[in-house]
Amino acid sequence: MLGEQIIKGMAVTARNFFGSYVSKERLTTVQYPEEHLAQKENTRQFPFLVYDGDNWEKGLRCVACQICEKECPPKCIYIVKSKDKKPDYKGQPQIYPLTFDIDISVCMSCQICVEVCPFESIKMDTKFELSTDDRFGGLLLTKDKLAKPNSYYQEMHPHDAAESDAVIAAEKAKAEAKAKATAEAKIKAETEAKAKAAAVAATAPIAAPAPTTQPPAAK
Amino acid sequence: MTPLQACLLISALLFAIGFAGAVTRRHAILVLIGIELMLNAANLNLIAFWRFGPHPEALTGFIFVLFSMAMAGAEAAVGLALIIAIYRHKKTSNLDEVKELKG
Amino acid sequence: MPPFFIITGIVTLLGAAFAMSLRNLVHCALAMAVAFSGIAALYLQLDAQFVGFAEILVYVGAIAILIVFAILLTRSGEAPEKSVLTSGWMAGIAVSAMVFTMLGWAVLNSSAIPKETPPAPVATVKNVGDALMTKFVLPLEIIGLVLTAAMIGAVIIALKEDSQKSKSEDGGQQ
Amino acid sequence: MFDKFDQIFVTALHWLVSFLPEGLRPFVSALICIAFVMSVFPGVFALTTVLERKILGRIQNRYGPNRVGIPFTKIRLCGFGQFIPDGIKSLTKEDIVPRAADKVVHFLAPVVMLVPVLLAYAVLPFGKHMTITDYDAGLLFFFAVGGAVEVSVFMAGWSSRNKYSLLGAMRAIAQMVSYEIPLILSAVTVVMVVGSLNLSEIVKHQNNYTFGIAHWHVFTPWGLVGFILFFIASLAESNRTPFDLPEAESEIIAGYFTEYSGFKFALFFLGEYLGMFAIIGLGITLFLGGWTSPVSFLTWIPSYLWFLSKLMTIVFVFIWIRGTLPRLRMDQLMNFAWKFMLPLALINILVAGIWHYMAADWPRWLVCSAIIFGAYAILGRGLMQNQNFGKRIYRYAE
Repeated sequence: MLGEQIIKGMAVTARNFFGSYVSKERLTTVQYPEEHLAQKENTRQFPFLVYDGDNWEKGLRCVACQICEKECPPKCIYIVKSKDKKPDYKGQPQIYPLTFDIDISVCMSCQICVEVCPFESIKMDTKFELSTDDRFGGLLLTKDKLAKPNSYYQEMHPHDAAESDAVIAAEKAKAEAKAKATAEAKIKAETEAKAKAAAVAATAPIAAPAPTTQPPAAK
Repeated sequence: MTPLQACLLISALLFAIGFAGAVTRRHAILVLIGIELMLNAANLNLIAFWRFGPHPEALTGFIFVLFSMAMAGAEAAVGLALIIAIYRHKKTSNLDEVKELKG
Repeated sequence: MPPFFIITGIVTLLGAAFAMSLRNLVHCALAMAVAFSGIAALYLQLDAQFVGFAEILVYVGAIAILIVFAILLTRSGEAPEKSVLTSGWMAGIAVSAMVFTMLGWAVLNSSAIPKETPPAPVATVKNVGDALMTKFVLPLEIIGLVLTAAMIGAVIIALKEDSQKSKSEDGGQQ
Repeated sequence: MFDKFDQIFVTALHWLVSFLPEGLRPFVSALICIAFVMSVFPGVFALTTVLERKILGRIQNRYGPNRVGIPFTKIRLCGFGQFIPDGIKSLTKEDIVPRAADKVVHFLAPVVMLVPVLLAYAVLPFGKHMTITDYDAGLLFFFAVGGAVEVSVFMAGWSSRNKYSLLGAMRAIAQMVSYEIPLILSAVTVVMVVGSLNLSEIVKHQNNYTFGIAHWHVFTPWGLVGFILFFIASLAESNRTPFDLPEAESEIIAGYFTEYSGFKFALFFLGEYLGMFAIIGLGITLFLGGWTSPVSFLTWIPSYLWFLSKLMTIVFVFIWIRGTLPRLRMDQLMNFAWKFMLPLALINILVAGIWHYMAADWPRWLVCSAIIFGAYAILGRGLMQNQNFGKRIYRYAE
């Protein structure tokens, strides 16, 4: 009969219409500014700089090696190296960035800077509500805006942060081990030298007073 | 001037305009429009005489106009069908070029 | 003579004049619609509302549209380059001017024109319907017949020749 | 008490006019009526644009607009303030006229569209004693001015010098002319039974109650069929889905108003919706009892509220249909008008005659229903059988 299918179709749409008022599952739309979907762990938006400790200026991991600046496809990173050196987390004196700017109106979120950074210093942020009414200054993130603590990173991307922490810890351990080894070697050399000296001293009539205080310091 | 005379003058002028157009224009559709205008002039006359005449309650002029409108509709339908048929046949609707009986 | 009557009359006549003198056919048809609307307004002022609305329904709603369709179907929507007037247009204008002078003279000088305006007659739909169904029932039937015949005729004339015939014509041309 | 509330607008008008000298009264009261129509129905239009988007959204399991409320506040009004920015946007947009366009006709088309549409409101009875001109042949007036809309559609389509516009205009005119016939024929049944073309008279005829239920025409066999035919034809007349071929976005951009922008587009939009309300109002008046209440114990609700609620209900059904049915093809459209609706409307006229002359008893219900159902089944079967699913044969105009 003519019109039968029309009525069936109308029934379907009516069910949708009234159903959307009763069941919340039908309405898949998220009312965005008020409601937010939980972010996936792999969300990545724009880069930021990680720092350790409480002071962002001191703890910044970046050493201004400029690899990211060179690798950045849209060239949105701008770095000015410092002339002097500051000790990094390993205690080594390193160059640090005087200026570190990322123009996120140019950034294409490719994450290459993160991939190439040898110091676990630049990472991807998940913040995306970055709109501003100042389209030149407002989208140019400077060092102070980019710097975020490691704890923030750990909270945001726990897995990646753990990995990066492990790398850093390994580096640190390696560096410490190296330092220790060098220190030990130094001590060894020193003790050897001292032993030699002692031996020399034993043979010599004058004894050195220093070797008595040496062992606790070496430990 | 009485209202009746005004109506009649308007209708006379309308008739003259329609007549001039029907006689002078080349395009067949315009000739038809001219004829429609002339018909309307006649209708206006009829209505004017019905309104200002002695026996309006008889509705003679009124009904005459209704019939004449129906005729105009029929005429327009047939006329335009003819024009389209001629256009299809001769690829023109210019009356100067449609004077041969040989198809 | 109410001023509104004069204005409608002038609009009607201007519409008619434009319908007959513009170069572009579509403009002519639209001007014709204006003229018909003006005539409908004149009917309304002559207390013939039914006829006035029938005029709009038939002429503006149907015939104007029909003419516009015919214009587009005959590809005459653009203004022609050649002259739009026939060769003997001077004579045509002269004859129509003569017609108008004669009619106007007759209208203005006739003794048959009643001097006083009678009261407005009542032409309700009911009266018209009664008249159509009693006194004028035969003309009504005939009009119905004529309309049917005209419709069938128009369809037959405008109908494309059947495919066999056109095929043989094509063959003949080749 | 309720009666006073019902007549509040009429009394207000009389009160306002009573301060004026005798000669000015008709003129001023006409002006007030025009202002009433010009303010109420565009308001309903504004509401409908939001409502349409919201209902369509809900049908598709979305929210639809729900943000814009009162500006500079946090009040959202469920998004019903949306029409204000929409209106400001469309009124302040640049008005672009194509270089090749026929400037005068292009300019006049929206105006010519809006004038007959607004004129049509002159004869609609919005409430008890609330008809602006209670004219003797109101129905004829309505159809006459409705016919003038086609001219404006052609003007818009032709003057734009755009093939999409012209195609849209040609489709629109063909559709309007075809569907005007079932529209008028379905209205003829009411005229036959009531015996008047006066719309107030038609409403008065339906304002009787037996067993507390109103004598609406839709509650009779011929009235039901007439109403359905009228409803479908009015869908087509107002170019609504599934008959929105004239402005099929996916085929011809926006039909005859492709080349319109800014204020002129807004006028077309307004004209289209006002035309839809007018034709719905006519359908309500003819078949759904106009401003009368369906049951006798609800007669205390003001008549204009009944009219408005019926109007909004039918608008809702229009939107519901828009959310359900896909667009028809041109040949399906024409087939439906000429092969199904026209014969059914003619049979319906016959049925209305039988209904009028048979005794008011159960046999007339039986006979009329049987005729209509038989005709419906046969015509429907014919329409379904004639569907040609094979390759289409195209015929071009030469």
